[in-house]
Amino acid sequence: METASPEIFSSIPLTHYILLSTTLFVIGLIGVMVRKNIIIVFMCIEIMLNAANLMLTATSVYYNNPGGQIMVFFTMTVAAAEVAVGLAIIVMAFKNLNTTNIDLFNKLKG
Amino acid sequence: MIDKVFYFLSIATVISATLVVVSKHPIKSVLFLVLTFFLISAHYVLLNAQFLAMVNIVVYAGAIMVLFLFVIMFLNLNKEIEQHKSLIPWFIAIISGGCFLLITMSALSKTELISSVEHSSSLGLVENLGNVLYKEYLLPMELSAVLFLIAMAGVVLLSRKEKIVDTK
Amino acid sequence: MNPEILIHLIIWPTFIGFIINGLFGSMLSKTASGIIACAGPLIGFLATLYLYLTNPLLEAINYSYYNWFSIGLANPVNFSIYIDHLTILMLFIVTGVGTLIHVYSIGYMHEDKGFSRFFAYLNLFLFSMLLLITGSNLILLFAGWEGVGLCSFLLIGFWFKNPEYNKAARKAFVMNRIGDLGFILGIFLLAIKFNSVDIVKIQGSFANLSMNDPSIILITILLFIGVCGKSAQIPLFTWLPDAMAGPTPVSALIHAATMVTAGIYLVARMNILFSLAPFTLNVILFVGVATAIIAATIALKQNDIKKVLAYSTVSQLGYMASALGVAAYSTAIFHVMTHAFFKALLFLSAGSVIHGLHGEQDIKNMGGLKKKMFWTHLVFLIGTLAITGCPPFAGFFSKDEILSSVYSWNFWAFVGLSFASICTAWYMFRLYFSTFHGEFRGDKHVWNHVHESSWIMLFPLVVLAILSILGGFAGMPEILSERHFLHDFLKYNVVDHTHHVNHFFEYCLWSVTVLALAIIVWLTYNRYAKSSKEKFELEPTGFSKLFANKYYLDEIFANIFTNPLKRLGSWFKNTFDSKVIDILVQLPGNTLDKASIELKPIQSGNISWYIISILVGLIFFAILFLVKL
Amino acid sequence: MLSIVILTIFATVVLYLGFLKNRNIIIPIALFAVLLAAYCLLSNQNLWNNWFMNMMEIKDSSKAFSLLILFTAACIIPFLNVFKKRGSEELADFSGILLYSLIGGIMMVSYSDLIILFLGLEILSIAMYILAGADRKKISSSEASMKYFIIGAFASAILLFGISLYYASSGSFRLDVTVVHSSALLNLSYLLIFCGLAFKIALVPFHFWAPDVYQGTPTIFTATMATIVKISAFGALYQFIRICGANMSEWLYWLLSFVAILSIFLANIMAISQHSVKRLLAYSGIAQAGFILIGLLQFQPDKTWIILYYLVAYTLASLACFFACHFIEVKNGNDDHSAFKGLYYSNPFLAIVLSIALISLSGGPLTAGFMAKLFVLTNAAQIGNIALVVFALILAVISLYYYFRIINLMFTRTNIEHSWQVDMPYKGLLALLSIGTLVAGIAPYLLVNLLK
Amino acid sequence: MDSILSLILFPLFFALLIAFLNKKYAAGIALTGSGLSLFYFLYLLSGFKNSLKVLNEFSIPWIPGIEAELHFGLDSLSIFMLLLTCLVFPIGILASMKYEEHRSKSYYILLLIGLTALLGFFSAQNDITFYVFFELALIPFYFIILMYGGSNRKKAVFKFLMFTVFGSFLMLAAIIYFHSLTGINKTSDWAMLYDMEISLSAQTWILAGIFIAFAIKSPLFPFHTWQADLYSEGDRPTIIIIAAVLSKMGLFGLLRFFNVVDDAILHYQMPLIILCLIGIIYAALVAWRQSSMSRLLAYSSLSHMGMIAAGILTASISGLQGSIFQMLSHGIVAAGLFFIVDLIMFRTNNSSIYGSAGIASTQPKLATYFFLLCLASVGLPLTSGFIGEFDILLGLANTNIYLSAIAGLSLIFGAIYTLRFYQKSMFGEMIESNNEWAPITLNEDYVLIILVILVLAFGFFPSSWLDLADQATASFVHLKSKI
Repeated sequence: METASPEIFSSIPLTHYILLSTTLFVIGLIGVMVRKNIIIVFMCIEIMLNAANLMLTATSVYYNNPGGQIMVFFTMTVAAAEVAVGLAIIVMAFKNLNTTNIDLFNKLKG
Repeated sequence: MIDKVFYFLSIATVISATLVVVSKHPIKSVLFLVLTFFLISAHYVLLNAQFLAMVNIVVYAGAIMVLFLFVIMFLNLNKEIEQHKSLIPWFIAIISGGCFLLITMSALSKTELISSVEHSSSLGLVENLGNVLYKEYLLPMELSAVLFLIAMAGVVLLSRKEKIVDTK
Repeated sequence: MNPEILIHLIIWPTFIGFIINGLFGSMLSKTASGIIACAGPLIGFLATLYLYLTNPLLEAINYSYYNWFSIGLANPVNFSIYIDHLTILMLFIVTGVGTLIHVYSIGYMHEDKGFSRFFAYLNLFLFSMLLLITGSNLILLFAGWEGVGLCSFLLIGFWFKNPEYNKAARKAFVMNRIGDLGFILGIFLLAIKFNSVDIVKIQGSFANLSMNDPSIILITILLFIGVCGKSAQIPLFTWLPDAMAGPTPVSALIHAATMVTAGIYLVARMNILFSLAPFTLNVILFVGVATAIIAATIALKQNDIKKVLAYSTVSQLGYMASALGVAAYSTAIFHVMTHAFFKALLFLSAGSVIHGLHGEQDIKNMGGLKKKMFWTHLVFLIGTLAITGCPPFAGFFSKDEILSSVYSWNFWAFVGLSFASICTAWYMFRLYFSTFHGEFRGDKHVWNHVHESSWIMLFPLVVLAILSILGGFAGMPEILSERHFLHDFLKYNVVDHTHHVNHFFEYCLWSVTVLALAIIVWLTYNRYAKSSKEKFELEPTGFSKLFANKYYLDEIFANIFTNPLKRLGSWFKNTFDSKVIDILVQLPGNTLDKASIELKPIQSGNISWYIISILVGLIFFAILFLVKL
Repeated sequence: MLSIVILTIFATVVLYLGFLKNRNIIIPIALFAVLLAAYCLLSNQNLWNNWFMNMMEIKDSSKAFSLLILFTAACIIPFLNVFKKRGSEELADFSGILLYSLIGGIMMVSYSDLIILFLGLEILSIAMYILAGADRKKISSSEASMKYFIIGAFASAILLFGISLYYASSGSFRLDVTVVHSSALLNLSYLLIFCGLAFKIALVPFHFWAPDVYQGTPTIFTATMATIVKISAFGALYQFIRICGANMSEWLYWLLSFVAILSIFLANIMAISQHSVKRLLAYSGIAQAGFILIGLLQFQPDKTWIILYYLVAYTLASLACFFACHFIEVKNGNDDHSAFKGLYYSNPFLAIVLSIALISLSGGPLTAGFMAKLFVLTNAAQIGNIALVVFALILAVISLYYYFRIINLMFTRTNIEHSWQVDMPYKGLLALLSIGTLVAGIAPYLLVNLLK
Repeated sequence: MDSILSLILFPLFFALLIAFLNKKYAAGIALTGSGLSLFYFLYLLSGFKNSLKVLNEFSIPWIPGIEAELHFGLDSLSIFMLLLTCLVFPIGILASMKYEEHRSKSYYILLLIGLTALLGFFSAQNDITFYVFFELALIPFYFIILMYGGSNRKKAVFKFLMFTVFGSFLMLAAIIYFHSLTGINKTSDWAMLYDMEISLSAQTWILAGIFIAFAIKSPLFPFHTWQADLYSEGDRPTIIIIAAVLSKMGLFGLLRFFNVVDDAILHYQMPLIILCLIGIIYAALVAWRQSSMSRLLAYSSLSHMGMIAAGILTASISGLQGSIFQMLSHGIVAAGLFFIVDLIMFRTNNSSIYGSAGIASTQPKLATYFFLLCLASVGLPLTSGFIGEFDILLGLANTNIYLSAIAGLSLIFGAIYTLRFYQKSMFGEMIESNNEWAPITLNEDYVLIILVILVLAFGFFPSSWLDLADQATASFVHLKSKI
């Protein structure tokens, strides 16, 4: 198997990865805030999770510590479970309200 | 060379993720999201974390996104196109997102990260990770089973038709 | 007999009478309760007499019952009785006149439903008065002082179904209380300055005080405020005429014998203190003279028989105060005594008239009563002569003494008092003539039922008449007698500061008095003896109007004090309390209420908004954190 | 570990029991499981504890938190009875999910590795997302579920990002890792992790979901959210501060005090105008959480019992409130506070129980709530935070306003008063909660010695 | 058996009894319970020695963390209020018995709990016990009025609650602050607290906290607006107790904390006293214009409370002694007056002072009792009201004669409104509907006789009680003068 280039450690500092994942995270954040379609909002949350995953993996590799990658594994587990349950909830809510527009889920307020 | 690859991938990822957010059509969003996942997997590869790269594609792009697509189709949302009536949420979101980015950057700039001494190239391989996972991380591994049990039972519960049985 | 037993006998019979009549009055027959009530003052009188006779030199007696309470940690205030010459004299007056009035009341109140209640009040009144006189410390004195005020409240409002009477009763009590406040403040200052409230002790510690010490002036002024209230001096005298609402014996008791003279007694009691403050004495003189004049002028135009007498009382009290003001304390006490006799006589005989006329008090409905009520007429005449200072009746001597003392102190005060004296003569004879002479102006029907009072009412009148004739000889002026009995009697307790006046002045004064009286009698006889009813109903004009309306003093007080305070109270109640304070203290609550409702939109139910809020909060924290770090 | 295993096994068994037609055995078995687990914890069963691999540690404090969670669950499980009418499958599902969620709670209070925290939190949260939507036909329930889920997932993402930052700056997921110096990034990660937990606790400004979700969720699960989730999250925060407290910058403490005061303030104000009692209780819970946070502020190992005591007091009172609410809802169909009108005259028992609970929440004397507040505030004052104490107390006055408004309503006569009763076992349970509140308030030594 | 705890728990025992027995015995048991408490207290009192020591003590460790004890005991300050409490409760219960059919068991249970709370409060020997019982006393009365009050009770009682709790939370803050200052991790009894050295600025803060708390509870101007509403809307028998006993809690607290904050009191003496004086005059003027009996008495009470508070703030021996005595006296008088108001309103169903006009002619006994109580209220010598007021005014005069003069205005205004009240409600022409007045019952007669005898007895023979008050003041250290 091709060995990972030590090159990447020398040419790209970990900071870059952290920045990249932060950027992705922020994009996800923005998406969560502005999008109205629940499914897309949910997808944006997935982006956020992936951003964290990316940081974990990069850090794990840079630190030569497998924990980060294991964590990513669990994150995916969690994400899968969340998606399953989340989509079930979305479907249920859709059945009741017949919409996925996030703005219309505002019966409970005040 | 590799740094150029990194930058290319990074920019592509960011653009792709941005497109997820800005696309008006849900299907487009899903597709861009899949693209994003692929690009992230590429990053993993770059980082020599092949196992994760695989899992990422299989789980996310493969399973999760299919679920999403399925639900969109199931709920017949592919026609539904959002109307962006107001720019104010965008404004607030971008400002606060930018702030968050800045904060992380400045925190980062004040921090000296640990510099690791040596890098093992086999770190991200299945064998290695499997060892760690089943030895050191056995507990969370098992407990994640509980998580799935809950998710399973929950999904079954939520999608079951509600029926009323007379109390005895 | 042991003096302690005598002291018990002086003080407590009235109290026992009060208890018996108060608690069991409804079970007693009228005779029984009358006897029980009369027994109280009578026993007191006899005991006093016995005490005096067995003990003519009379060393002061101080008998302590028990420790009432203590001021601060160390100064006990005892429930203790102190008897000296001044006290003895007052005891004689109070119990003696009191007994007579009690006896008289049996007749006067015989028809009243509240007979036993009335006697209970009377007894309580006398008890308080005795406490006032005999209290060895200022606080016990104050207890009696307030007690008589209370009883006057009860007695004035005796017929409590009438709201006007109730109002008069309340007015009396409140006016008195104004004075009491001054009094009690004076007591405080004394207590703080001398660390004691015992009268003897305080008087003993004056030695090292200088004249016109500011604190002494303050104390005496405060005490004098008390005197003003109790002895009806300007400006606190308006309650007294209103107090005529009560049954007539009450008026006699309150005005003549006892309550109103309490103030005079107080100053005489504290004479050493007052002598140390010439400034206060001048104030007292001024107030006294003013009171004498104003009350006398008002009395000129009153048509109610009791009101005339009431104003005359105020006027006489002005005399007494003037005497105090010139440091002629024993003279004042002398006038207290004679005044007690003739004023009680006048009131009781007026009562007899009212009784005979079945409650009629207005002189415009009287006239010619001489024919039907000879004895009453006679004693009334004696009283009139006594009060107007006709020699040799009692009033002549005391009044003369006051006038000459004042003359030696301040000429203008003397002039004022002389003027008041003339007025006194005028209104008294006006009253006398229009009541007993001429034709009856009232209803014929009433005339047929006019009757002389029963012997039980006349007996006290006669006794008082005798006293009014003879009482003055207790204090004959120098030119007639070497020995001034009363002054000698009081000299152990009262230190006068009078100057002797020359005899020529005395003679002049007497002759002028007699002359003036004669003129006035002639004038008033012509004017009032045959006056018609219409004359009394004439609308007064000019000064007369001023007099008839009592200088508008009631209105002035009402407009300066009562009404503004009432309005203030109403404003506090209706506006300040419920609008300002309540709203102010409820402001936080209401603000929160409002805030709660106003803030509801932030919980808009919108998920995006929630997430934005969370993020904004997070970023806010993070920015703080970065700035801080 | 044994208790976790027991819970897992029994939860799975209960899920399968749903296939049986006998609905009556599910709840007893679930209850038995909880009690058994509690017993195992209590009797220091160390069997299989080596499986923890240092990722979890059952210390005294975490044991106490876990026991509290189990106790709460034991109180709640009997109330699942209301779902009996929906058939045994659903009943089994609810019971099973509830039991599973307890595992998440126990993980959260005894983790020493952030992976466990994350997993535990997710187990608990996902269970709650599902339970919030238990009334599937009801719009409110599904909306609640939806809101909880979206915001919860968002918070999880933030927590995860925080964890990854923690990892990035310390190189480990362990809490007790020795960090050479406290770096900015580390502190940022603390902040993010705190936010993630604060969301679960529902502290201002991460509280927005709470009123909406509490209102929409079936009352029994609202009770679960208000108690078990809060206890777990506080346990997690406690664990976090206990181990990492030394590394935190001073500033974070100020932040915590600020959040605490802000929570008490805003929640109390918002609660005033609420008509839905569950919603009101949500705000009340937020305010109470502010107080607990004050207790957490200055961590001293020997003062753990203060937080525990507060949590116990809060749990007892708020369980009683939610249960009362539950009965009212069953009876009247809604939880609007007008439904409480005249309760004393129709059901005095419930009214008294609810009154005691509300008085305890408001910090009335001789109730657990008072002692709890006293402990927290004296502790804060001893550290020198007197301003905080004064603020907290003044703000607590506001809470009287809405607690006693309910009491006022309950004791107002109405024209129609049909007397009704709470069934016997529930009556006993409610009485137990009230007595617990009173005993803990009158003789705090008993409970404190227990907690110590 | 001689421990004060048995006295405190005594009513609770009877409350339990009521809970388990039939409703028709409830009032009787409550009366017996409270009456026996009175006798039991008198028994304890008979063993009370004049000393600075706390007697009949009871203490157990109570609150961990701050190591507070639950500590009760009799001392010379507490017995005044304990006597009042034990005395007033039977009266309140007697008054309530005429409404018996409208009172359920809970009423009497709550009353007895209230009795326990008050006994605990007045005999509390450290600040935490004091505070807990201070708050606890609120709760039973809150519920009683909530359930049995007049038509507007909800608002009134809510106001009462919010005010009081606001104050007591401030007090709690002050207590917590105080403990954090002393640094020691132990709450000790009053005597030890009094020895603490606290800086003036700290004392100021503590004073601010407790003064507001007590000013609300008493109440004092301007924190009084809950009072009139409560008194006019509350359940009248309970109001007897509230007016007589609960209104003393704040002043009692001020006395209890006096030594802790004495420097601050001396420092801020003037403004505080002036506030009290404003309250005295203000309340008197408002009382003058009231036409509702309960409201009138409420404002009269406010005026008196201002006077007592001013007496305490003079920090002089006579001021304190007078205040302590006046608390007892006013308690008795207020109980009597509210008792009379209750029995009048029970018969006329009219809260106006004009509602019973002219009744004196058919009810002379009632009129007499009423009058004597009024006299005590206006502070006539030889009634109990005089001694306290005299001492307070003397204390004020010792501080500043002008203050005394202003406070003394209440003698005048007090006479005005009290006599107006008396005359309007008793005198005048009889209202026709009152012709069929039920005469006062034997119970009412006894109660009023006892109260009147007490009023007179305390007026004629106050000295032994004043000695006790001296004892209480003797423990206050920083007194400037000997008067």
